[in-house]
Amino acid sequence: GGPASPKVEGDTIILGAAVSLTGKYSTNGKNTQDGYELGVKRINEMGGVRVGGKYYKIKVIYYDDESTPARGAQLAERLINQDGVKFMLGPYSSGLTKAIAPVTEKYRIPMVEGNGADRALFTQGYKYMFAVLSTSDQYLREAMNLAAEQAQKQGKDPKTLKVAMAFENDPFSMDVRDGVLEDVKRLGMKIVIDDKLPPEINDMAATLTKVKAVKPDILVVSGHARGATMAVRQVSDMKVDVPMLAVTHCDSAKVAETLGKAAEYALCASQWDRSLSYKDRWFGMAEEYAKVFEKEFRYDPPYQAAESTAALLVFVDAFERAGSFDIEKVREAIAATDLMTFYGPVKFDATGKNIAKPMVLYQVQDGKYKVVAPTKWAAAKLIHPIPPWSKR
Amino acid sequence: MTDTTRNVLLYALIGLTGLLAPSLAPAFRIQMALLWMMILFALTWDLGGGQMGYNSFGNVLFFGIGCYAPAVVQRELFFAVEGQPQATGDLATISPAFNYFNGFALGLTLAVIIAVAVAAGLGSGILGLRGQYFAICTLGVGVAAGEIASGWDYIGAGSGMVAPIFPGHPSQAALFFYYLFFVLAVICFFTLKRLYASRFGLAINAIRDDEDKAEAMGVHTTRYKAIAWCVSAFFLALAGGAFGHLNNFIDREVAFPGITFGVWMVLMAILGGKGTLWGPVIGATIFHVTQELFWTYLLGWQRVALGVLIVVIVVFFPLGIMGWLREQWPEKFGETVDLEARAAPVSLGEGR
Amino acid sequence: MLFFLLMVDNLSLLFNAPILSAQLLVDGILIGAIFALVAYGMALVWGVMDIINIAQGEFVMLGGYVTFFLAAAGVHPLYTVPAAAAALYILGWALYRTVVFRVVDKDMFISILATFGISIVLQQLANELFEADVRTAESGLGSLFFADGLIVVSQIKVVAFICALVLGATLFLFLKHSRLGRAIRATAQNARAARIMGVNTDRVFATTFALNAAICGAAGSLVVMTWLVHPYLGLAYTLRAFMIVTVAGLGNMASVILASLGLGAAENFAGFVLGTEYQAAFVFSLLVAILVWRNALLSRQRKYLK
Amino acid sequence: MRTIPSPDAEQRPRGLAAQALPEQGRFVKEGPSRARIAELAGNSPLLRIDGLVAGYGKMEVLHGIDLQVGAGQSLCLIGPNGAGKSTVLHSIYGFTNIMAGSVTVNGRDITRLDPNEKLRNARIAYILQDNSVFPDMTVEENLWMGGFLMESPAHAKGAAEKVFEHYPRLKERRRQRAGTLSGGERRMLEIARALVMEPQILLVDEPSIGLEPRYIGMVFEVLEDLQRQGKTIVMVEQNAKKGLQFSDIGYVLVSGEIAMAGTGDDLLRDPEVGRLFLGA
Amino acid sequence: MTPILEVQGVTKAFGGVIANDNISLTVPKGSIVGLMGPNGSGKTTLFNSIVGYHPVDRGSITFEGREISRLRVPEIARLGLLRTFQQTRIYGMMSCLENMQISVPDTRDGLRTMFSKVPPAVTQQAEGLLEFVGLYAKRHLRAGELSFGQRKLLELAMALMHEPKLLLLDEPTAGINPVLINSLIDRLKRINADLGVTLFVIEHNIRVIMKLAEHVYCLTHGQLLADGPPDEIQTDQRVIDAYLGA
Ligand SMILES: Nc1ncnc2c1ncn2[C@@H]1O[C@H](COP(=O)(O)OP(=O)(O)OP(=O)(O)O)[C@@H](O)[C@H]1O
Ligand SMILES: Nc1ncnc2c1ncn2[C@@H]1O[C@H](COP(=O)(O)OP(=O)(O)OP(=O)(O)O)[C@@H](O)[C@H]1O
Ligand SMILES: [Mg+2]
Ligand SMILES: [Mg+2]
Repeated sequence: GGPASPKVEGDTIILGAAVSLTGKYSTNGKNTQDGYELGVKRINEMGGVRVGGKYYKIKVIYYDDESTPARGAQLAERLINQDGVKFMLGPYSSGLTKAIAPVTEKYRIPMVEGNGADRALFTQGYKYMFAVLSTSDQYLREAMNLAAEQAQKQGKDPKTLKVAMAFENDPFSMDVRDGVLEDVKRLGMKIVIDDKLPPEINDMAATLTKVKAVKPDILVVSGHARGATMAVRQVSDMKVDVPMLAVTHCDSAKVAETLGKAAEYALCASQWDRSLSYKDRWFGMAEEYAKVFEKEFRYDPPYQAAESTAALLVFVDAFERAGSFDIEKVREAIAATDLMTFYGPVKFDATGKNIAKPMVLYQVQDGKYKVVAPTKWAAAKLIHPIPPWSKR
Repeated sequence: MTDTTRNVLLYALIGLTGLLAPSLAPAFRIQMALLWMMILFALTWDLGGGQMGYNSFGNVLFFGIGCYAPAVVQRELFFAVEGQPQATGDLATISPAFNYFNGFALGLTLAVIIAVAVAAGLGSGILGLRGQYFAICTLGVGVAAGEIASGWDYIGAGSGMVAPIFPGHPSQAALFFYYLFFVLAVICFFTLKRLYASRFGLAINAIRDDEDKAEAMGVHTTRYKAIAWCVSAFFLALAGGAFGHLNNFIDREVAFPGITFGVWMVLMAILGGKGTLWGPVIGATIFHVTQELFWTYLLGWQRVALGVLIVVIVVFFPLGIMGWLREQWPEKFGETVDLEARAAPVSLGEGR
Repeated sequence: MLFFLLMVDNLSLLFNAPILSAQLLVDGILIGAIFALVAYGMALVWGVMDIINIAQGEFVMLGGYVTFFLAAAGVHPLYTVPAAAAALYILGWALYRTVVFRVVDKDMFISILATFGISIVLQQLANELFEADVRTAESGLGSLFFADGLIVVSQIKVVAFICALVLGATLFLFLKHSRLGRAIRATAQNARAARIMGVNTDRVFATTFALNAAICGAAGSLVVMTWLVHPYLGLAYTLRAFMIVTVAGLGNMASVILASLGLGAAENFAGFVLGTEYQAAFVFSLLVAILVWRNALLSRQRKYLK
Repeated sequence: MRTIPSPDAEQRPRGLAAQALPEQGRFVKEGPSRARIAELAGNSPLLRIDGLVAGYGKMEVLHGIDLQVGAGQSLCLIGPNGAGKSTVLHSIYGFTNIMAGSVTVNGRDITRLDPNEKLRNARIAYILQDNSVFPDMTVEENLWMGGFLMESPAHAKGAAEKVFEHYPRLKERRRQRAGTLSGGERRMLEIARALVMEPQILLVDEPSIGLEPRYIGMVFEVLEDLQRQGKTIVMVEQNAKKGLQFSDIGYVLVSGEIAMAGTGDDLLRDPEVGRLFLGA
Repeated sequence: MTPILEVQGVTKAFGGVIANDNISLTVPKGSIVGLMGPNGSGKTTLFNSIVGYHPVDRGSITFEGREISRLRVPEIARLGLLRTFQQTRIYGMMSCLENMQISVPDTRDGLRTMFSKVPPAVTQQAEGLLEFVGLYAKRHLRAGELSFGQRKLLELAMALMHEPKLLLLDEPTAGINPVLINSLIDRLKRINADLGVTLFVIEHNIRVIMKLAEHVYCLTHGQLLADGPPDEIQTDQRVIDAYLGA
């Protein structure tokens, strides 16, 4: 394999990333790349990373993995072998991360990622992979808790609640499902629908017909940006009445903006929100990050972008603490991270996942994403149950 | 004699390049390994699609079986890493080389057995179909297999599964897989070369040109078709097994890549000139190299460039490169008319 | 295990509430109508030009974007259907004149390759130019309710259905009885002989290809009003059209419609009973089974499918 | 051992289909002069081919063919299989790769005219040697296609009815799919179809292939009738005796070159031609 | 003489058209039998029924005493019953020589023969036959590039290569040069005499059928009109009325 020392050209340290610029994840892949780029720009504007008394600029080499795992793995090989990259940023999605992690692990290349949340990533004994985000099982747990809470408030036993699940059949959503399943078990609820959506699906009519028939109390859906749009749109088209609809990725899918009334009352799981009061020395408050991002890329930063920026910040922090680009030293520094960022606190456990940061849950209210849980951050009150279509 | 010497020289040159390549360009080992895989893809597709006229869109089925089988064997016999949350620890110590290679070899054997059995089983049903019916059926089988794999928990369902990491330095792994693919492709090439030179080759060509006529002439069409299909399955399963272990991560998309590898097989064979032995080899090489270049230099636009390239090539070389060459210099391909020559007098009934 | 339990549940649900079957059937048939449009076009091009157009789905996708952007510019989406058809007609014509005409008399697989190349280019250009975001357009038509609101049919699907039928019938009559239609059919059956009769086959091909693109464009326009559109939408439609045309055969418009509606319904029922994850697997397995079975029946009569 | 003795040249000429016999080659060297060709056409050719070199792809099949036929005349091409007879007709229609030479009708160069314009602009109709019915159309529709260039479909249908009158057998089968016709019935349909447009020049490639004896007679009657109406006919016929009897002019084509030209009767009487080409 | 082929009461209708109506005939082993009749009288249909292209409506067909009316095309072909097509069929993308080589019968096809190279003797014979039909010079050209008549000749040569027990020829001389027809007749007779290949030939060319056949059947409108030795048939008034014309 390539050069023995980390790739530093002049005063620039080079990182590598395979991201999905084309293919089914390309929306979020673009978010990821934008997140990295904003971080790079900001750090470089602020003078760069100070390592061993010298300031270094940062540069990231990108490749397009086309949203396919096999390509992702090959590109990781290429980044490491041909481009001599020694520090990797993660790709978008759990599936791609799963494909790339064995490669970085094999070469002992540290990778900090912000978009692979499947828990299976953290059971492989990987020592060089670190994730700044909450694991995917966390995404909809808050929603399940809310449902139970609300049931109790209305004097109902949470055990009577019926849950309908529709999850895309990919590593990420399957882990979201596992999280929901665990909570369902814990809370004693009943599963009435358990559909797995194939990745290329364009129509959910069959599942939603079933939902109409069995009248669940909660409908949970996860399928990246497309799944979110499809679910919200078709629930409205088919006039499916459910008291609670919880979805992942609806902010990056811009459901509130594009689907208008149809999106109203939907609950959205998010890793991060601009209204949170996290703060760091690079961007300041979350809100300030959001503004810089908007100015640069002309859209609202979804959490996928924030996560990605945060992953870069972890590297920056680790370089500075390690005081060198020695791979092992940097790895150790990353492992010892205890950092507050605009995105939230970052602290890794032995398996490499961030245990310090909670998830948030939005509800679309009046066309805006309002944080409704956890209570600590709540900006609005949850509206529950969702009024039936006949009353809207 | 000169022809043979030229051929021997050519083979020697290619063989030598193949053998030395990994040392000449160590950073490109994986890409070169995949080049051999692409060649193998194109060759096996061409066996059915080009030589026999049975255009399959479902050959990824065998590749997928090949991907999964060794990984499952590894997991069941030696490495309890995948999908078991309790099995953590240092990968280096739980992947002893002996187990790894044993499991791999066993897995490849199993993959081949399953793939060939599936080919034979399916073949008896769908090889009776002709033309587009065959094509759509193979497509259906390929898609269905992918969907089933992604619903089957034993092989990780939608979450996929992880093959054990190669025991040893990554550069050794690259070397190992390089030579594995190299040898596979070479064996595949010579097997097909031999097959095409035999009655088998004539028979599948006849099936391609006019199956009704072949039947009417009493050719055992079903038997030949089944064999061709099984030979494809055999090599694809091996390629799949190697690729699964090279890639480490296996899920539906890796194992049943219908719209990438599945289509590329066809593309490469046609690009080089289907129905010829060298066409797929040339097509695969050109395709793979340009694709890698596009990836490197045309970030984000690489697929557009690829699409344009395909269109341009098809428009200007509709018969593929070999076909084009053949049209330009038919005499070099043995298409000669010798007006002077005469055959020896025939003795009927002595022919065989 | 859970899977089988749920499957049994789903089945009993269907038996206990037959009205659900009605909903599934209606939905399936309405979806099938869109497939029918795309499949017509494919059958037409396939039959006449001996080309399997892999870019079929991309035409649908582009039609969707035409509607999306016009709607974003303030045009009522319903009025954009003809616009989408017209835009795609022009694109189809242009593609024929630049690329397709060179491969039309070649081996079928050459044209598959060429249209595959076109499909990649269109798909990726859409990704670059329109971004990968999932888009929809709101027709504002609302839904129809039957049986006390147990059956909901969104009106746009009904519009799509009617469009499909009308287009299908028009096309059928056009092919059967018009001069150009007869020329198209003649070209399909023996291009050289058609040329001898004075048919300008090149123009016939161009018209056919453009017509197909227009049909797909209209379908795409309906798709974005009913569901959504994104650059990678195409494959699903190409695959289904391919499937339908193979089962239904090339010459017969009526069986294309039937097969499309059947496919729509079958997918919906399979999705309901088996869960969406096995929807495609089921439909494709069914396809294989049907073809093999039909072939086996024919082989007893010393024939095979063709 | 059953050995087939090598037959003597008298009895079985070698390689007859593929190339010229040595004796046939002699003809080629002495091929007819331009003047003779013009003379045969009465020095006022309607259809005229000059120095035509043509073939398929890179392969050259015709090596400089001259052909002239006057208005209302009929010309018959004979020659061994593979000599290039069909290629001559193909070239007139524009189905081959023309490397040199020209085709003119009435002094107008039509070499580069598209095949589909030949019928409209030069009023040439063509009856191909191989199968050319539209198999999935009915017999009736096939005939209507013959009148594709007429102003309206009604015209075409009218013309088709007229043609049906001459072919009762086709009339009986008017609603049958053409693909299910017997070999001879198809041939009849192809001939009938070419007549719908009332062309000025008719190219006919082996009209009698697969026809029963009575119909062969009938086809030649039809052709004669057409000629009487002033149509020009260029024909290829393996049934060389019949062909030459019918034609005003006969050409012998060998290995892509005109070996002999003369009036039909002259050629018929020529003993050499009889031995080498008529199989007498 | 023992019959090699016996057709008994075979009826075949396509919708309304009765193409074969209760036809019975026999082809004795080792003979050359002709079949003639007007266009559309059902000759090709009868051939198709015999070799298994479609099921017959009624009747039985036996080949060497074995009922074959239910067998499928390849099975019948492997019994040694071969046919050529009226609309010529050859393997267009293969060279003429390859067309010949693959026409050697498959009957002794063990795995070994399947994967063995073509024996030189086969090639030699193929070349000889090609020479005979005048295609030797073009043996390395693709068969699809041949002229109409050459294809016809190639198809015939392929059938001869196969050396079947019974060969059905559907208008073998249509479109063939008259000079060559003479030697073809010769060759066919010799094949019949030397190799014992029984021939059953459809022809419109009276000269050919008279020279070739020992016995002739004549069909009209799907029915058997007459049969007998050629000269008898030629003078049979019914045949003259229905077919030959004055
Ligand atoms: N499509 C083709 N591609 C290449 N060569 C061809 C093609 N068609 C015909 N030829 C060659 O051209 C030569 C002349 O063919 P042509 O069809 O004109 O012969 P012909 O005189 O009509 O013979 P026939 O009496 O058999 O019809 C033949 O030797 C043949 O091999
Ligand atoms: N598949 C079919 N469907 C309908 N009618 C058919 C079909 N095949 C043949 N026929 C009809 O059956 C009759 C007999 O046809 P066949 O081909 O056997 O005639 P033939 O004796 O070979 O004539 P020819 O000498 O013209 O080749 C014809 O009238 C034909 O139209
Ligand atoms: Mg000819
Ligand atoms: Mg016939």
